[in-house]
Amino acid sequence: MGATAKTVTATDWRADFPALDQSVHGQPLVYLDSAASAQQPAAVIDAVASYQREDHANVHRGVHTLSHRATEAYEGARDKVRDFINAKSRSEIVLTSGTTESINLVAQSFCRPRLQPGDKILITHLEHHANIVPWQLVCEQTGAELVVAPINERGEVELDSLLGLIDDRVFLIGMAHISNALGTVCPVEKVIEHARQRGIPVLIDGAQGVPHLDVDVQALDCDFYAFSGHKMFGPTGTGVLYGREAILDAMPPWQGGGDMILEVSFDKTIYNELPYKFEAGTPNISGVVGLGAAVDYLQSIGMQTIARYEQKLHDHMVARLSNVDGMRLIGQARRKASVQSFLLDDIHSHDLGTILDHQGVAIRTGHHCAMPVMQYFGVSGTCRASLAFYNTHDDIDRLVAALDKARELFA
Amino acid sequence: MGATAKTVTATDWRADFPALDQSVHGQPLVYLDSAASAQQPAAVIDAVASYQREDHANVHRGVHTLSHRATEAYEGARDKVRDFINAKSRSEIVLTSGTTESINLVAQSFCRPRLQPGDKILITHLEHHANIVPWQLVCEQTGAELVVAPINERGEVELDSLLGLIDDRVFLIGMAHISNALGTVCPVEKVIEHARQRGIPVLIDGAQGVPHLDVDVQALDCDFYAFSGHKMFGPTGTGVLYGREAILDAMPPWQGGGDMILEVSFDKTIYNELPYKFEAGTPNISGVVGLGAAVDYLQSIGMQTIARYEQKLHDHMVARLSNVDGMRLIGQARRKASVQSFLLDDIHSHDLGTILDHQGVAIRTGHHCAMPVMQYFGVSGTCRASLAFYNTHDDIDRLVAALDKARELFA
Amino acid sequence: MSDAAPDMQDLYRELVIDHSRNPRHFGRLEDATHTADGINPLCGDKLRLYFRVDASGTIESSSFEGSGCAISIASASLLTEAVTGLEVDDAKSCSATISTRLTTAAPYANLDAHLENLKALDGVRAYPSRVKCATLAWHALQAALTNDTQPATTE
Amino acid sequence: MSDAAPDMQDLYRELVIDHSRNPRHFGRLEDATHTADGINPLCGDKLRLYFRVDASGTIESSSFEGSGCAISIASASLLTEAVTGLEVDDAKSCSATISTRLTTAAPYANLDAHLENLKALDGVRAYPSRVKCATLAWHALQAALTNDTQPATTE
Ligand SMILES: Cc1ncc(COP(=O)(O)O)c(C=O)c1O
Ligand SMILES: Cc1ncc(COP(=O)(O)O)c(C=O)c1O
Repeated sequence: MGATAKTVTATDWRADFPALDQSVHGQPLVYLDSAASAQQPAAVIDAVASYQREDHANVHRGVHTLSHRATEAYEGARDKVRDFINAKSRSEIVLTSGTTESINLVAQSFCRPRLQPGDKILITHLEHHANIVPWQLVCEQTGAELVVAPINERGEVELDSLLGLIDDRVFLIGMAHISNALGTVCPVEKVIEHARQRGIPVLIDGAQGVPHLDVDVQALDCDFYAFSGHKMFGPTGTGVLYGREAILDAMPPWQGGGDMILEVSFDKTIYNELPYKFEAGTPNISGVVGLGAAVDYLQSIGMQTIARYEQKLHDHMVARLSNVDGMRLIGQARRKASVQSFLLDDIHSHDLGTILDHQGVAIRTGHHCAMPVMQYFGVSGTCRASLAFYNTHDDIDRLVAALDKARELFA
Repeated sequence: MGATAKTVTATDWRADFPALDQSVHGQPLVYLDSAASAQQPAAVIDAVASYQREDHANVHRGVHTLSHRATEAYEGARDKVRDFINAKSRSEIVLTSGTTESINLVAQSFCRPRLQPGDKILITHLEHHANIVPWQLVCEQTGAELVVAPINERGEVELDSLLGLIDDRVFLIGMAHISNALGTVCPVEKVIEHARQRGIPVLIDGAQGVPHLDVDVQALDCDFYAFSGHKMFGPTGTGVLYGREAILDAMPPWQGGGDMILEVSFDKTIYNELPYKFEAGTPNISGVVGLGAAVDYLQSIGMQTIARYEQKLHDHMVARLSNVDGMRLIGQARRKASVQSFLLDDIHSHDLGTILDHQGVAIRTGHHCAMPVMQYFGVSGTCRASLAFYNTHDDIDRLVAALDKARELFA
Repeated sequence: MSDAAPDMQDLYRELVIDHSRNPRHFGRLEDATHTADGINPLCGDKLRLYFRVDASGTIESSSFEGSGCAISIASASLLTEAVTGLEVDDAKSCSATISTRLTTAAPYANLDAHLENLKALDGVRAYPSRVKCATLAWHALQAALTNDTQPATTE
Repeated sequence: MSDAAPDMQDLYRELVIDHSRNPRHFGRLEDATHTADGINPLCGDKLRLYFRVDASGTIESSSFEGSGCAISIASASLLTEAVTGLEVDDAKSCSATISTRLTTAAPYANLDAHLENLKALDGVRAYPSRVKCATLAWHALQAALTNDTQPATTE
């Protein structure tokens, strides 16, 4: 933060995003819902369309020109993703349909065949449902137990409590890099360090990490890192599971079908090598091409520049919101990024969402797929404003003005 | 066929597909690889791009305008798909990432919890790997047995043999509507009729059915019907599992995550109703919007018109190919559609593919993800020309001329 | 924002705000003969409706409990006022009337006197994403009176 | 098609067609000391290479069996001719030389006399989707001589 970030401006970046250039209910759109799904720069939209207009065919199995081009584009995007998160090898980049599939894949292929009754999966209280329900399902299937590390009233994971819950029965730890409901940046480095010492694999739910931080999976030293294309300015229906090669290698396949096999007969089927073993069927080729374009776009700005700019904007948003009368901020972690949940007076979040929308301000309301967080704070839902680097100070002004209007209406 | 089809011409349709309007190696492209993946009409490409430029947000949980528009677009596409295959209810349309996921979903959610050692899954010898490997996996997991109905030298499923294999231990029958490797139109109606009488559920792999036939799942009376968006002129990363409502209702969820739940707590999670129970996480929204546009486009022509036109073109292709010296046709079923596999002299399919590509003719070569078919015919692979309604008589002439050139080269 | 305000006030009419702040017949009805839950996963609205129907098929009393947005609470509150005293069949057709009124673009029909207050909900028509909030209680009414055991949802 | 034909003949040179039709050293080598499989899932090529290396580290004899396209068979056949009589280390560096030659755009370097015939494969450079066919045997050679137990694949 500080001096260097002052010179950075979002104005140019904003112009790269066609969807931001529109009016809603007669007001210029203020999009504060990127944590749910981010908008795409024209570079991504155009990459997908021109792939489709010029280069599309099925990948991997074709000798003709289009098939070759499609394969190069698809596999080229994998290389870009590898570089983006600094994985050691392209074999470690499994392309999925999203964070949700990535986590289910680990639960079913890595955990299910190995979990014994009494084994434990350790998560935290602030997880997204995508990092809860897959573990509930596999626990039910195997007799393992889901153990939940507590959070505190600031919305922070209690590190000591979490570490205290680690024992020999803990089979895997799953935790968010950044909480989508609270914005908390979780102490993943420390958790991974302790877990590594005890030989316990760690999965990081990076759905909210990758769009906002400069993620380096080798530096993190995690075993799995899961994220979604659509939250990092790429297409829906794309996602990534990074997995340490030795671990992926030892896992049975996830789905069966074309491309994940070397040889099929009714007696015996030989699976393909990594990462193809986990990519059954025709992949989301055009989506992955868009994901590659999103990586190019982000790298052209630089994730560190993005993180610096966003941190400043986030702190400004929090400061402005704190000064709104009747404001209750939910999530006040000391390390926090991009997201602020709140409630205003006794106005239901859903009503507030409608009133803001009417002024062109798009926020998300409800449980944010993190019901246990809502239960912890004793609310049925919150309003959530979430930022990307295309947001500006002006967006924050508009948010605050819209909140003032809402108070008038419900006064 | 016959008189009515004579008046139909593909010329106008062809112009709807931007990718077909290009040269490859200096020759106008002849795309004969639609069975692997079809090209998209501009209407689909543009629908995806303009969704992304104007309407994108996450679906289902948002009150703001873009989220509402995105939800309408996504759920509207589901309604179009329902109408397209004439399902009774939109609850029966589960949106997946493709045929492969659809079949894996049935194997894991419907079969895996119920299969007992000694139970049988009955498939045929002409299936695509997507309709083989998921069953091999679930058989391994449960001790069930995979039983395979034979084909004959024309590439037809032997109906009597198949029916003879049905006994009380058969838990489910899975079979292709149309074989992607051989073009065989399978006797699904008769199989379903027999199976229904014995109360055995039937899954139809419709990946090659939906693009070429007027499919009516209620008339077929099957229990599951699986297909892919990218083979029906829509985006990759989209697919459909049609399932009879009562059956889907009784199945446990497939993946865990957001949207597939009504309520999550660490003690107890309540799943959402159909079809959302099976759609965990952020779906491929832009892809599904494109799928909806593909349905609109196909319906604007009419599947019966398409089927009639294609049948004529197919028969013409087969006739022309039969007259090429050194030709061995593989797949000569009496009911056949859209696809012809072949070998020429002793030229390896891969070499032939390259030589044709060099003349602008795109065919697929290899095992077509149907290795057991290759084993049956004693070949390592075939050349496959596959048609869509955008192909023309001229394309067939170009194919045949290119084959003649290939013979010269290898003479 | 000057042109935005009037519309908003059409959605959040005084009667709606009043019923949402001071819901009528709020609480559990101990001797209910019919009950049903309504869940709106979109915004987390959860309602439980109670009805006591007497031997002749008249709704003697109604109540509800739960939590939700202003629109869903006001709608449930208005509902309990409107249907108490009605025959079961009339209450059901009243549910159909209101659902149609809120979900179609047809011109507003006249409403019987005892339903007059429900016009306060008309504003939601202009807010497609909020229609489900207004209809939730009415779906649950339908479910309760047909003794449907599944919770009604608006998805 | 007149401009297409010459290129094609550059890929399918006479020597390539000859070696693909009449592969040299085809068949199993009974007393092999080193062996490896090569699989190209793209086109279904499957090769098994055999080498007998004597005590001094010289490749006494080589053979291969399997099936594949003209390019992969010709490449394997040419390989067996080229490496028989070489030291193991020289054969490995020969594998590196050829792989580099076929997969990069760098100007063609001169080749030692015993590798001269391998120029016949140069045409694949212009066919990126076929490069893997030409390099498959060379990957397998590398695997065989380093006693790698996994089949080499080109994916
Ligand atoms: C008959 C058949 N079944 C299944 C599939 C698998 O479809 P997808 O790869 O789109 O999942 C295909 C296509 O490759 C097919 O042709
Ligand atoms: C922290 C977190 N984890 C997981 C997910 C699930 O991602 P997706 O819906 O893209 O699979 C999300 C987004 O909704 C998220 O914010």
